[in-house]
Amino acid sequence: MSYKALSRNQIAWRAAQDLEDGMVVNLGLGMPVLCANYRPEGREVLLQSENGVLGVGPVATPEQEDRDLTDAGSQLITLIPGASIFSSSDSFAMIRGGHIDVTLLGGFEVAANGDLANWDADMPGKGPLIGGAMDLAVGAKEVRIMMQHNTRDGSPRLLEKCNYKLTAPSCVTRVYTDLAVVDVTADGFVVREILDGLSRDELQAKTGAKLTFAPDCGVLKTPAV
Amino acid sequence: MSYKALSRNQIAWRAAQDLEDGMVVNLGLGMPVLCANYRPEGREVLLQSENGVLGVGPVATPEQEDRDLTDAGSQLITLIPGASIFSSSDSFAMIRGGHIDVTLLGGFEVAANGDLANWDADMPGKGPLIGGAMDLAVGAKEVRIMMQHNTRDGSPRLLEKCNYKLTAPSCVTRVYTDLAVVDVTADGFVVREILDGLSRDELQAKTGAKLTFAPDCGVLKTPAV
Amino acid sequence: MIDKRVASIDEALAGLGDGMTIMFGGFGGAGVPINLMRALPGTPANNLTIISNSVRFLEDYAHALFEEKRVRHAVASAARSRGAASGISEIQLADGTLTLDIAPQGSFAERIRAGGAGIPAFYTPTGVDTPVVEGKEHREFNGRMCVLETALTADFTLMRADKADRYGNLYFRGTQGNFGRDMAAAAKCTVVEVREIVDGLLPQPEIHVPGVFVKRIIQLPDARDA
Amino acid sequence: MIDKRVASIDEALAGLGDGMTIMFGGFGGAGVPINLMRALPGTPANNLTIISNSVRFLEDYAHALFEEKRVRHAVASAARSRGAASGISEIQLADGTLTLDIAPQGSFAERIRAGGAGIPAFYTPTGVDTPVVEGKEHREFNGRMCVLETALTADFTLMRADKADRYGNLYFRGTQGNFGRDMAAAAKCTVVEVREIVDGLLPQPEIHVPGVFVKRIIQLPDARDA
Repeated sequence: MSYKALSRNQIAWRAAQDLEDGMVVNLGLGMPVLCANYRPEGREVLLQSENGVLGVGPVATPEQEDRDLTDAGSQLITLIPGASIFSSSDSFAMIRGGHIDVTLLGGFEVAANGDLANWDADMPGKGPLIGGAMDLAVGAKEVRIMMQHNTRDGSPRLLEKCNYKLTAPSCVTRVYTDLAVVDVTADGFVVREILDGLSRDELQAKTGAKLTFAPDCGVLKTPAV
Repeated sequence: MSYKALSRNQIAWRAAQDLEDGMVVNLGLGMPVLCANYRPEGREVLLQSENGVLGVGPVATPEQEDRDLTDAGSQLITLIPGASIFSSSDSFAMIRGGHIDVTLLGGFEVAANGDLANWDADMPGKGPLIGGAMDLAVGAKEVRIMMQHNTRDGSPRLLEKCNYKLTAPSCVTRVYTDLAVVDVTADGFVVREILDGLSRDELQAKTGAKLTFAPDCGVLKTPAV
Repeated sequence: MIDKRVASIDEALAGLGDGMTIMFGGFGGAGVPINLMRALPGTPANNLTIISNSVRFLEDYAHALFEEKRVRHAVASAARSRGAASGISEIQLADGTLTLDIAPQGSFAERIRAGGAGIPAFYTPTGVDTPVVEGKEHREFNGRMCVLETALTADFTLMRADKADRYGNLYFRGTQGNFGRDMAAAAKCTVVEVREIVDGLLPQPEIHVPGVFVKRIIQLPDARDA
Repeated sequence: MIDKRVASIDEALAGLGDGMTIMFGGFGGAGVPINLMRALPGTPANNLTIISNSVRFLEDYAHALFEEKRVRHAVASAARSRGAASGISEIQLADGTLTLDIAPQGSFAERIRAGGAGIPAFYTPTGVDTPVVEGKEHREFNGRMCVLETALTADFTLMRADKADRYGNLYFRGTQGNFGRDMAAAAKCTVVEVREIVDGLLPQPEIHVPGVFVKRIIQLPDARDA
């Protein structure tokens, strides 16, 4: 059998399906912000941005662009009705204080105990960049990670123990990759969904820690997005 | 010689004369709030109230009364143009953070080293009331006290050491009484102004700590207020 | 759809039970949730901890809670009843029915902000050399002695605002915000009585408290008019 | 009469000198004091500590400060230059010309708020088990390990807002407020460039930062238009 790994947009679509009506969600830079485009119809999901916005709307069209209204990724944004604006310290009070239901973040590595590494990839000659990742990883009620299952050279990113410097310990609850949806449980990684055409053994071979497969392990959808 | 001690309004008038143009001032309950009525013409003195107002205006007339706009003494107030409103935590951040130039507070006792006691008079059967006094005493750049020179039974309130529980240590810079204006200096109490008709010996006799008289010690004014 | 509106006081206070901690907004009559306070004695709530800048508000509007000895602990910056005679909370403080954590008002407000902000503790210079911080950990920073104060959180916050929308966004008139702004974030279940629940959603410049901090809103007339 | 208006950038930056600490507001292009940053190399300021969420802003708008090795220490949550190659601040970090206190963005923001609020230090769970809090004091609260973070203050804050009045009251458009709101209170001399200094005084609902925190305001066009 053969398989086709999910695109970035397909991973974003999948992650977005788990955002429930009424949730307050912070989307990290990169793949996570794509989720905003795939929120299921009929659900009100409020997007928080750590520079001080609750209720981020679609990216601004050229006519709507306002250079004084941005998100944490410096995109020019719009506000939805009911949106509010506040200071950085108030924004992180909201994050650290446990008021964000879910944060979706990019990841370099996730360990079987939920450890997350997503801030420092040891790029030679480049300075460190933490941003809001550590506060989000510590403060959000759920931390869900979106990343390629493997690095460009094929090394696993789901590991027994992270190699890179940690962002926060034991925080990740779910990982969306281009191959699977994997929960982090007290018993380690549990696969909830796997790509059609990819065998369990193949997925295990691409993973750096033991995988358990949920009794109701399903097929990872591949929507045309 | 005979003398007539200042009225509460006269003490307030005297204290108000020392409020300079541009100062941000917090007025405590009781005598201090009377100072608002005697701010010298032509000076802009901004009044802060610890329930979250900067720019407190005159007490509301019956037509202006708004039960949702009060000061820390629960008086119904007005706002001056340029006034702002904020939360209690922000208000005390302003106070504790050293952004208030002067606080004028009532006092039970002041010691020669600047210790202040003004919150707990050990009233039998009555519970404690701290309010904002401790934060103001610690946070304002200058703490000035307004009080009768003596208790009803004639005991001194300016002392070597406070008898009542302290509000804050070494914080008072000046005391306005019905008999004198007294600075607290590194050398203890220094009298700046004394009531006409009251001798230095008489004032010392009414005081529980050694008084020094400033070389330019003047006459305490008795305006018709 | 996000809809935090509730139709009855029973619904607004549902879940309020034994051993809980409740915060109360309000200062000087502004932002005091009088309707909700009056309804408290009718709930099964017992063995309560109350966090209110002044204990007196509770005496004024929920006197039966004291009569029935249902308040066991208070955190406040003021615990003085009206008038020269002892009030019921003062009597209960004296006889040990009620215990008290008295704090300078700024430390009180900051402890609540910390509770909502995920800050478990902070140092402040306020209170040093006074009996109110006796037994608290002391530590010097930059030559100034400070004390360690810990965060306050609650099961419920009860407060009043002027307007709200179905998201729970709040708008305050005048000085209604005071302690409530921070208390909204510090409780698991924040219930807000408002003069008006608006149609649609509040415009951004009018939102003083983002709805994320609020669980239930109820439209109730100003109890001071009654 | 209170009048915080100044007419020239020289006047706005007067007193900025050797060994000082400067905070910079701004995030994602909003609230960045580009005009004031560009003028910094022309002041005698040397041996500087900069407090800015991203060091890159300073590279973008005051590059000469790095070329002339006038920045010795930075506090930031991001110290990554544009592009794949090393930027000048990255080179100076590597060779020790520049030292860095890197903090999670929430701890960075809270340290600034604490600085303006008279809170010398606080505990936070953020950063525990990561190298960025190595050497910091650890302590458990309610079963959760936390680290002690200390307040940040400065000699100057430079920031941009949309409108101001002669009292120094500030109004922000959109997300201009970000770090500036707290930085205004954390510096001895806060200088704000604004699009418009209004006639008269700002109405209360438009005041996002009370003037008490601001020392100087200067009307300057949006440097992004240049």
